[in-house]
Amino acid sequence: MQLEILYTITILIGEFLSHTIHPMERIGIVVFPGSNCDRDVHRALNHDLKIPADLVWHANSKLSSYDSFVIPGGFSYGDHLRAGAIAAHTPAVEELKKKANKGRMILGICNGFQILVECGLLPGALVTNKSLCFICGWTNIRVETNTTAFTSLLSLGQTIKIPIAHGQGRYIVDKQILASISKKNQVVFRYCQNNPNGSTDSIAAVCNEDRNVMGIMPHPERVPAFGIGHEASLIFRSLWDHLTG
Amino acid sequence: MTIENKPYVSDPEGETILRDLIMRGGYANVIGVRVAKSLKLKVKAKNKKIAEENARTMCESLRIFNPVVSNCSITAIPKIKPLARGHSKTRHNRR
Amino acid sequence: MTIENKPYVSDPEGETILRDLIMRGGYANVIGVRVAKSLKLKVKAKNKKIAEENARTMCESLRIFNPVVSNCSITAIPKIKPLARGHSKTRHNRR
Amino acid sequence: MGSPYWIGRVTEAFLAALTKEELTYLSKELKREPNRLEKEIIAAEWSEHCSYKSSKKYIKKLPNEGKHVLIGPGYDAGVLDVGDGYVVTVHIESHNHPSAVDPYGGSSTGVGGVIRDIISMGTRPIALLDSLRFAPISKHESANSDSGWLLKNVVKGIGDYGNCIGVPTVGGEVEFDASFADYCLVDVVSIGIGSGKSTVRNTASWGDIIILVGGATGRDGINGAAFASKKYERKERSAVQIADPFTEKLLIEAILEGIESDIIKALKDLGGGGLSCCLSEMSDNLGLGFNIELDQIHIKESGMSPIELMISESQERMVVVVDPTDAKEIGQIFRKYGLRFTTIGKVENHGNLIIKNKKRIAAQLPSHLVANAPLAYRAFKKPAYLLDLNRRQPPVFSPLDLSDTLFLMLSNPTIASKKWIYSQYDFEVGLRTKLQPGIADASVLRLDNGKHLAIKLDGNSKHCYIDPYNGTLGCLSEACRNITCTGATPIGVVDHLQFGNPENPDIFWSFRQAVKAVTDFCKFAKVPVVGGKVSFYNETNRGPIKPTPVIGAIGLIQRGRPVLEARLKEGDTLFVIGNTLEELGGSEYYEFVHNFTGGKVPRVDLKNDQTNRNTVLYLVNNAKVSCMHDCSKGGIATAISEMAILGAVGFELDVDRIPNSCLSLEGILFSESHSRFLIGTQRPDDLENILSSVDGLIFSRIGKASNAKVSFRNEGKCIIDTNIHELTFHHNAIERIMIK
Ligand SMILES: Nc1ncnc2c1ncn2[C@@H]1O[C@H](COP(=O)(O)OP(=O)(O)O)[C@@H](O)[C@H]1O
Ligand SMILES: [Mg+2]
Repeated sequence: MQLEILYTITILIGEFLSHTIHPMERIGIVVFPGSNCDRDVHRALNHDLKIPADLVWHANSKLSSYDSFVIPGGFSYGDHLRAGAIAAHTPAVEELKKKANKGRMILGICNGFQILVECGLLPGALVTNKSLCFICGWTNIRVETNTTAFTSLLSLGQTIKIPIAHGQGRYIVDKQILASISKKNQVVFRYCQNNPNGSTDSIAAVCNEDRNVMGIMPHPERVPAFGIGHEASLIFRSLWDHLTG
Repeated sequence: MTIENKPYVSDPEGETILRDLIMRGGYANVIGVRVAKSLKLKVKAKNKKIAEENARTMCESLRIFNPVVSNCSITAIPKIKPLARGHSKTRHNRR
Repeated sequence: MTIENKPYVSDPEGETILRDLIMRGGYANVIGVRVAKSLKLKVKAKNKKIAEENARTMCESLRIFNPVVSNCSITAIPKIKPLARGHSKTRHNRR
Repeated sequence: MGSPYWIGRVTEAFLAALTKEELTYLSKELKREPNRLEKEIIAAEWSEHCSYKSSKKYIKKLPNEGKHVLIGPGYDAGVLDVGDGYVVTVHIESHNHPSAVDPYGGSSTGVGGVIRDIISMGTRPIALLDSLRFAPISKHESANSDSGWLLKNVVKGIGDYGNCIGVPTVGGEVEFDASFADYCLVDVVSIGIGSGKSTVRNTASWGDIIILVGGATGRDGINGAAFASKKYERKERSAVQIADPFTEKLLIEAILEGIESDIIKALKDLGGGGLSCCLSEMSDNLGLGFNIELDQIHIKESGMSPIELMISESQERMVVVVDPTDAKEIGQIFRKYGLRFTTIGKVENHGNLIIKNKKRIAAQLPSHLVANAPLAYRAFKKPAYLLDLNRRQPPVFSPLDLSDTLFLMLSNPTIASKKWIYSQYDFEVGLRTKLQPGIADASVLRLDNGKHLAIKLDGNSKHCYIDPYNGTLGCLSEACRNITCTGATPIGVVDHLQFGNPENPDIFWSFRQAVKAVTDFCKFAKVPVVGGKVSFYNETNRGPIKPTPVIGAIGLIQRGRPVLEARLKEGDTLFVIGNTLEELGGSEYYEFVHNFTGGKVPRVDLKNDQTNRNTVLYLVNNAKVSCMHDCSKGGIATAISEMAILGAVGFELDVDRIPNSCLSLEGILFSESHSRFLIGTQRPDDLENILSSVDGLIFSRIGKASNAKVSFRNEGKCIIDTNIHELTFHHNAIERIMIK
């Protein structure tokens, strides 16, 4: 009984928030056919971190009323052709590109990272892991820059624990691009201790030149919001801090 | 249409096949393996050249291959083999 | 060496590429897509025929493809093209 | 490797599946000769796979009532009430034959099938578990020996499917045994969650429309059900099923959206036997008739005959029944997800399954007749091999170095770490995985009401071969023990009974023994059977597989109660509960180390088993312990090493303090007696007091965890002297075999 009341209250508060907060101040979680971490991100943001966010189907016209986005993990369009390749050609991604050019914030996680790379918002490519196997487990990543809106609450050089789960997570860039993104400080996280997928220079996350779009292979939505291992959730908190000033 | 990693991108699958299967199987005359993905498209077009051009434009505009890591080569084969879909006669084809 | 699902075996990947990418991209002249995997082997052999035969035995004994599901076609191209690795010039080759 | 084993002949026509008696019965019931299409429909539904004609009589008698059971066996999935308005659904399926021919396609379509059973109940799939059996993967051969090739591709198939649809594979088990040469067993369990309201009521009325949704119908998998019901013959085409997890994922979301909108009245997945089985069972269950038009079905290949349409086993399809006024809304949902669908017919009051093709009636059969195959009587007798085995005395083995033996046991792929397997599965998607694979005896999931669900699969074909009854009893005991270790109370089990040809009296005898064991255990422990599956005809040219019942135990952990791991901690004092007997028959020690089959298998004393489990549950619930592990394959020496490897901590163990009635040191270390638990605690005196107060409980304080050294002492001598790094190295054997 008590629990039910609690749920009802939570739902009421949720509804209250969704009515009082303008979509501009909410995060849109873009759902493609085959996305499968969308509900997890939704839960982590709304329930654990109390950051207002909505699931938005990619073909829904409401998408354009949001100003900041998370593209969740999963297998959009079944990962056919290449992970992220087909989603990158949808009108929804065209819309996101426009928003990105206006400086809006976009965070791509796992498959979201793959989509951002495929649509050209981020440099490089993500290909099949060096081991040829899907890998799931926890790994350590190091903060390479905290001058992004996604890492402002983390300290430079800090190592955090975070889950990974991907089959095509090997980040590839050629020498020129690598030199350029290193120079412009666009590498946001690197795997440390071991490189689970064979990424160039152990890169786990990159951002664009304007630093408003970031792609990350590991899954920050899978860590607890409090207690041991919560550090990765500071990625979302940093973003929210930035959005709410 | 064959999509293949650029030379600077290593090909772990090809390497594994070479090392674990072929070399261990004793096939010493095989000295290199590269894995690629091919797409067989069935395209309506006036001639081979147009078909290839069509395919190439499509390939580039839809980014059928990722130019950062892959090359793509295209060859049209005029009507040599009908695509399986909807061709029940090919049904018992084994090879 | 091209490994492809048998004609009667469906190819969900090809279907998705056709439906969600190519057709939506407005390329109406493409009417079918099948996805296959190719292996480029660099083989030392006296002639084309021997090379092809070698490759076929190897392919079968090492189970490089599962004959229950896939067909495999093998063509040897005598020295026509060096293996891509390390040859950046082949990049725009259309054959 | 020899000649590739898949090159076999294409065997006799599908019709052969109906026996003469069945045909006679059919004509008598119909009062006419059935036509060809009717015969094919009936043959599909009356196959062993769909009709359970050999086993139904026995399965029906399994205890299936309990306070948590809302829907027991007989539906697509069992439904358990977990309180606060939530239900959990469970189902188990195998895909053995297809996986043996095409391990990648076979295992992945197996996952797809069992997931659709969960959707059929209107619940969202939240977890998968897999139970796998192969011939030994040897250390010396490459990973591409037959069984290595099967293992690699089965794991990839399960991973690719589950990962793509976003359902975590949270646990499982693997056994290697030579009886699975050229073959494999691939069992998958799926779990779903829903609210009591949302589960589909499965009612319909006259005029409702019937919609087929999902993948297009093609010629794939034609004859699949008959294939699984006939001895394993290498048919070509029939075995090949291409999985399409992307379509399945869309199907999950679309169906659940339909259920949320409360417009789906009845719902069923298409599995073995295709439309024939689905439509006949559905109309029979609803007590209504179906008029079906075949012309409209969306197809993959042109020119498909009515027979092919009716028996095609194309994957990722479901049938839904909606009120005509909701047709538009359901269409919108399917269109949103880009799913293809067609209205294939109408619900009628006549009780028949009427199939029309091009406006003409092609088949007309009473649904009840189709859906209820005449049962088959199967003869049974105790197999001769058992008499032989029972007589066989274990030889006296020359003593081996005990450290080396322990290393060998730990590197035995049946016992070794399964990390190479589960790290290819996304075991965390969905945010419910409380205990991930590898760190405890069972997998534990978070439920939406604050409770936790524990689940584990167990099987032991070596025990069941030597003694089908006691072997099966052991599987039940082990599965329940495993979930108890995490702090869960068993609320139900699923059983999957896998055997050879049931027409062979020897095999049918073993089957009956297994059923008896399930009945006895469940009655005594008051744990209901909530679902299951029977798979017969698991044979190759080498003969039948060993009898292999696989048991899945499901348990509930109440809100606020501890959830326990098996990880040993620095400073823990070690206790054992339960007696160790000289029960080495079918043990990994006999079979793997000495290559000997025979002897007495462990027996379960149901009363002790229960006492020990209840005691352990009390300890976990009251936070008296820091870790818990059950003792099974590989015995005490293995179990304690596993705890230490997990905790990365060494230990000292006094072997002479282990309560036992063994004749040998090896017996104490490696016997697989049931009902035993290993416990680590930081409060040894407290624990000792509690344990002493339990009537008739056998237990002992046997050692302590500290630093990195590992030593087993007996009568003042150190009989095994090693360290945790060495144990860990040997335990990683599968990785070394599979990754070159
Ligand atoms: N096929 C598999 N898939 C996923 N997880 C597995 C598989 N096999 C074993 N595991 C996991 O590895 C761990 C050890 O399994 P097992 O050896 O069966 O346990 P036990 O020692 O209790 O018999 C468990 O967490 C189990 O869930
Ligand atoms: Mg166990």
